[in-house]
Amino acid sequence: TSGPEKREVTVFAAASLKDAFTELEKSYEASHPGVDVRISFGGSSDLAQQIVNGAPADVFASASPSTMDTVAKADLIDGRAEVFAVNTLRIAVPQGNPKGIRTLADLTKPGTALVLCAPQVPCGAAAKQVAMAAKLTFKPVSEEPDVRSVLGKVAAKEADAGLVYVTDVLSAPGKVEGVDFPESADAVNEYPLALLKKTGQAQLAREFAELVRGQAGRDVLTRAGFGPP
Amino acid sequence: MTLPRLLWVPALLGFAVIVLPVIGLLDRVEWARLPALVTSDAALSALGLSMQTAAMSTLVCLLLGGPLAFVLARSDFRGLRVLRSLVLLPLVLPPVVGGLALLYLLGRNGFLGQLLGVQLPYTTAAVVLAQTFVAMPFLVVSLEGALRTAGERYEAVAATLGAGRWTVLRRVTIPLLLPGIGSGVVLAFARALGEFGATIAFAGSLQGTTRTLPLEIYLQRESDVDAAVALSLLLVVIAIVVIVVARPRAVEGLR
Amino acid sequence: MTLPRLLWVPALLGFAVIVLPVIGLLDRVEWARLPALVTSDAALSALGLSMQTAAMSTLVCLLLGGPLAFVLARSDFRGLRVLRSLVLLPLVLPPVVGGLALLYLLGRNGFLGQLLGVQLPYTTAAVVLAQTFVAMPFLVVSLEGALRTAGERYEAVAATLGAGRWTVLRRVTIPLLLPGIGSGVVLAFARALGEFGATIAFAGSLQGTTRTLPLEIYLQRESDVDAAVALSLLLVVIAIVVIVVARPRAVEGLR
Amino acid sequence: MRAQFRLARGKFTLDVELAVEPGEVVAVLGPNGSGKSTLLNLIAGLLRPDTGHLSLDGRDLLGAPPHRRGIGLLAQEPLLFPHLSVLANVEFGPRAQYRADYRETALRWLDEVDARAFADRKPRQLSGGQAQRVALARALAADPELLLLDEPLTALDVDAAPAMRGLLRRVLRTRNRPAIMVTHDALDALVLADRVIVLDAGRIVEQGPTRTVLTRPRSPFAARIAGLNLVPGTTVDGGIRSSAGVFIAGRGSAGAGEDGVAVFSPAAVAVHRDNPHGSPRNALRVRLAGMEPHGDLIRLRAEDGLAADITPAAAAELELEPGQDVWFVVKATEVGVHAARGGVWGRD
Amino acid sequence: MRAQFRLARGKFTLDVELAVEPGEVVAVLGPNGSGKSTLLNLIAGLLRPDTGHLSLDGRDLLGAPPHRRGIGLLAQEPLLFPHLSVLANVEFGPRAQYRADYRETALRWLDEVDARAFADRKPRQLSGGQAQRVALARALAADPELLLLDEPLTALDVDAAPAMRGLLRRVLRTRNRPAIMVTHDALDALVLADRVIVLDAGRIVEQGPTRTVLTRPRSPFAARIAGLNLVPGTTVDGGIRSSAGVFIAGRGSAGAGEDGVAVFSPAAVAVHRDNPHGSPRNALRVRLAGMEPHGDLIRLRAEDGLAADITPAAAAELELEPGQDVWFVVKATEVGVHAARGGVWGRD
Ligand SMILES: Nc1ncnc2c1ncn2[C@@H]1O[C@H](COP(=O)(O)OP(=O)(O)OP(=O)(O)O)[C@@H](O)[C@H]1O
Ligand SMILES: Nc1ncnc2c1ncn2[C@@H]1O[C@H](COP(=O)(O)OP(=O)(O)OP(=O)(O)O)[C@@H](O)[C@H]1O
Ligand SMILES: [Mg+2]
Ligand SMILES: [Mg+2]
Repeated sequence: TSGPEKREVTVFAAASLKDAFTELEKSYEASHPGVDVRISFGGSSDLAQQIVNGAPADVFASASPSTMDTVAKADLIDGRAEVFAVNTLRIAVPQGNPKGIRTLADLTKPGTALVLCAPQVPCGAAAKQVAMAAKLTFKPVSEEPDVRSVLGKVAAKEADAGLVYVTDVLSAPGKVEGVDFPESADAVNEYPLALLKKTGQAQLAREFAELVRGQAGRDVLTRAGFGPP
Repeated sequence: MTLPRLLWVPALLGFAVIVLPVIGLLDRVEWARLPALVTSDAALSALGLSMQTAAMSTLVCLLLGGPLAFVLARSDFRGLRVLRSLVLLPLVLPPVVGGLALLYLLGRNGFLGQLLGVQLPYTTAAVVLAQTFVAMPFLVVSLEGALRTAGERYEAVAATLGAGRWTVLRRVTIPLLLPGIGSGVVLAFARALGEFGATIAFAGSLQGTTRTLPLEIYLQRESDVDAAVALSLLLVVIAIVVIVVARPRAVEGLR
Repeated sequence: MTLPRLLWVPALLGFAVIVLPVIGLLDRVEWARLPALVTSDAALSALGLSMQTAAMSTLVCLLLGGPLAFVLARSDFRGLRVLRSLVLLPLVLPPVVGGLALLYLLGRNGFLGQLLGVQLPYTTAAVVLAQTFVAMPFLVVSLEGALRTAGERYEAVAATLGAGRWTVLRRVTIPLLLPGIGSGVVLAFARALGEFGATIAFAGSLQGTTRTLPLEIYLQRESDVDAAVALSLLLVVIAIVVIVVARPRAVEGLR
Repeated sequence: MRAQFRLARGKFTLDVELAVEPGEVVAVLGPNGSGKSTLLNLIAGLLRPDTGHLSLDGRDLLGAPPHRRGIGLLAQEPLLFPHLSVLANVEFGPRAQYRADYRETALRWLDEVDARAFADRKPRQLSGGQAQRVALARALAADPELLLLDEPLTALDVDAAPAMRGLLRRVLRTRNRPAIMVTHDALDALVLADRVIVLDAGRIVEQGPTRTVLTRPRSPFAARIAGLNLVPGTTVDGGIRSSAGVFIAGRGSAGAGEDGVAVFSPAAVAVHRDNPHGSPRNALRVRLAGMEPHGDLIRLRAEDGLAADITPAAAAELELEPGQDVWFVVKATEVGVHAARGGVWGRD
Repeated sequence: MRAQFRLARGKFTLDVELAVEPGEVVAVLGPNGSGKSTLLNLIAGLLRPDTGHLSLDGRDLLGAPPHRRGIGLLAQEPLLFPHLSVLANVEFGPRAQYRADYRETALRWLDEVDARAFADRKPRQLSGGQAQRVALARALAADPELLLLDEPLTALDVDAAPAMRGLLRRVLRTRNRPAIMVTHDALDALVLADRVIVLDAGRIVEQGPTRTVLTRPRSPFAARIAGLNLVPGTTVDGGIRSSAGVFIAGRGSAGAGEDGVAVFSPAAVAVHRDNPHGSPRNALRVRLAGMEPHGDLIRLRAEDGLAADITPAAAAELELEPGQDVWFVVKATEVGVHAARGGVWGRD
């Protein structure tokens, strides 16, 4: 084939970054004509497994430091991973907040169907942390393996409340409302980003990372609900 | 009738596609940790729940899906083709969406949920229902195929001997169909046992009540991939054993 | 042979279990947004990829799984029962673990991956392979059941007319088995079309290359559950149409 | 039973009307493809007519499903249930009708068809003739109101065929319930049936009492299958005494004192102008009523209805003409003496 | 073909050894369950013997799969492929053997069995007899080295059976390849076979040239199925001229000038001390060689081998004794004249 060589940057990103990174992809491609950004979204641990097993990724944006560690241990990271965003917990309640939940303690009221993440996953670990900080014992009706399942239950009004991330609450306008609580500061979920070794596109990858970390990235991420590192 | 010898080439290839990855998996298992992993509280409770619910839902599939297959294969009315296609719905619906659908229907705000007034989500019954929903088409479709292949000559003979419809069903149709029923039950049981998406969306995940083995595996994977792999192997072994033991020779058919 | 009338009760119940939730789903769809959603770039590209890969992997299933079913149903050697059970492995393995198994086998560090020296993961071929892995048992098991039900009398007749094994296969066995093959293909196609876990684990989720419709639906769910539901309905409609159109009347068998 | 059916199947159309009285046995004859099996399937309810009606003992049956009709069908193929043992196959009917004595009933019928030795076998372990006998036992054990038999004696060997024919005769007589039997063999009709119906191309071309149809067939097909001399009477030792008091020597299995019939082919009748006094036991003095060509033969018909077929050369040599008295000579070995359906024979 | 098989199936054991010469047609007779179908299945390769061997034209076949044997089998059931049209069923054999003219071949055989009208039908749209004819056409169209026929003429009506018998005769003669045919009918053996094998309980109890077995059966079963008078010779108009030059009047379909045989039952032979000069065309002067009881009859045997069965009463009245000259009288209408397997008849 003729024409200029088609260049690609492959980004592996946590599924929760989907909207933000899709927007960043567009602006990157606008400023880099002839470059195609390909993003594979998925669960952070899946992505880490794939990278360890040879996935051709240039950039990895994970939703948890522990999955980034998996990749780091395999000695695949070029330089260091850096946190580029954080996500904090928020109480999600169905639209109109039928049970009138105002504080974290309200979640322990009898008759309140509470749904949490399981402690094995980051959002569950965070929930456990805030509970400890607030000296509360939650009695969830279900411990979901991912945060979207929690949100799904609340959005379907099948749960009276759930602990999810700020970004999740923003993604379901008109279905769930968020209730802030001060203890959320005790459990901040960090999103690290790393460049990977042995990529043919180190320069392009670096420029994408800079875009994410820079002001444009900041704006997009903030709109999606992420906090600054 | 012996088989064309060349047929063994694709057959072995097909077998390799199925078995090689699993062997690759075996290679990764940390055997030393295995005993502790599979005897953990969480694993055992998940395993027990899985067996119980999968057996239940297979039974429900058989009791409801069996008759459905008969109706689809043996009756003749307008719209039968459409009906037959609708049965495939759960097959193509992403399981999570299927679970959501169940939630919308039977949740406390759902149409039927309000009508019946029972709280189904977050209960073991919900797990069974979710599994039934996804597994039923497997039983129906494979049984229907077998019914069509078998034809109905013997049923006609039985009727002329004075056998009522139930007697014909019980003593002629079903025995002649055993191989097909066996296949259908195996498929449905396996699908129910492996069910994840619909369960999580409809029934949630609480240890001892709704957290089946696939859910436990999914969770484990977040923190420890190797543990998850080991647990899956447990699931596989158990399933195979159950199927081999529960599939009586009779099901292998009349040759 | 008419059916016992009472059989309609469980049949209708079974049908309700399958169809009611989907109707509940229809109720929730925001029809106004549907056209835009369904015609979005991402949705269309995912849909195209899904159709293509599901068709491919169904074909592979047929070409490899068909012969495998024959061998399992028609040969007789020690260890056949074990082989038959092993075929069920992908059925019970959680799909994500199945994907991991493929990754371990064919990834850069995998045994076969190093041997073959090709980069399979993250290509469309990987999607096809993942789908084939999960869908194959459906074809094999339902075809095997049909083979057993059909017996081999006509094959013997064909042989005495001088027909070689291939001719017998092509002109007698396969035509007589069409209903069973039809069921098997439908099950395999549906399973491939709905495949999610193994694909995301093995092939990743790159738009246009490996992001099939179920993966797109999963992603959509991250930002907008309702959009995901709408997309699933698209998937369902497409699948049903494909199956209804592609299942010729011949497959419905000789009555 | 009264039935009237019209059914089009492709180019073939069946259009028949028939009645079978209680206790009557009707034989259906006809060429291949004339609609005999179709007719039985319609009566049994395995096929639905385009139009028609069907009643048995006054009950209207056309809407009834097969198992409610009380009609049993022994089909042209044995179709034994492959998953059941021979015994279970024969038990099937009585069990389906919740009869407590199904085991004894089945064993009795297996004995009757001489198949008890196979009781524990699976059908695929039987030979063709054995399977046919078991199928017969199964049909009889179900003991239906109306029994339909589609070529029940095919595939049987020279010993089994007469044995099964004898069994059927006994059964049909003692049951005193109607039956319809399809056959290609005039002997079956003769021994078993009161009345014969001849089908051709889906229509009844001839029907009447067995004796009339077999002796004076009007349709070409019946003529080819039959055309026999029948002399009814009472069986005596070594032959039969006709109603007119004439003794006819013959051979057969009928016991003495039964209603019976002597059967011999017109071709077996030798014609003499004088009594030849040879080995033949039967020399009957008759008056010639007519002579007509019969294929490439001449059929001589006597005033009492007996017929003799001789070659034209023989006819010429004997200078025969109607009104003449001649001797009809038949060897006893050529005369079959069969017990015939009692009473009914007197009808025509 | 030479074959030797031993096969135990449950309580039944088949243990036979047989040879069929090129071009020879062998009829297998025997009671139900005697192992006839089992034998054919073994030869065709659908069953494997416990021990044995099989060769055809010197090729060892026991290890060969059925389709490599060049052996065709018309089984006891028609088993037409249900998914193929009648024409495609008959084309199946020629196509499987990659013959280019499969269409013409199939149509020709359909014509031969008078089934061309059904060419486009599916087997389920055929009557029993029609299906049997199509199955015969299918088996013949495959044109195997060795043809095995398991009761090929069952389910046929009175017109079709002789027509198919005639067809088989023509085919088997022109093919000049061996064939083995199972039948329950002596006439089939007579018309079609050079040699007869009688099976009983899995063993060959009798075998020999058709004429010998049918006229002088040694096994009880063969005696019951046959026991005929056969006079070989050359067919002439209206009968046959025996090798001894005697004309015997008879009826049949054979043209003049063929090798043929006149067949009549001993029961049809009347015995007179003087020539009776009646209608019977055939009066043969013979010298009595012996008298023996035959069932409840007396069988008279003449020095030239002809037999007559008469009742003891007749024998007593005629005061017969060996050495005496008597007239054996048979009506021409009782004598069947059949073309017989040419040449081979002279063998015994
Ligand atoms: N499904 C069908 N479609 C069209 N024609 C059919 C169908 N079934 C049967 N026929 C035709 O109907 C006619 C009657 O068939 P039937 O089986 O009743 O004949 P039969 O008298 O029993 O003959 P046989 O003596 O050969 O058993 C035949 O000519 C047959 O070809
Ligand atoms: N699979 C089997 N297992 C045990 N016995 C069998 C099996 N198949 C056949 N037999 C027995 O073998 C014997 C021979 O059967 P075969 O079918 O060869 O008889 P046949 O001579 O063809 O009889 P027919 O005239 O009734 O067709 C029979 O007694 C039968 O019961
Ligand atoms: Mg018929
Ligand atoms: Mg046989």
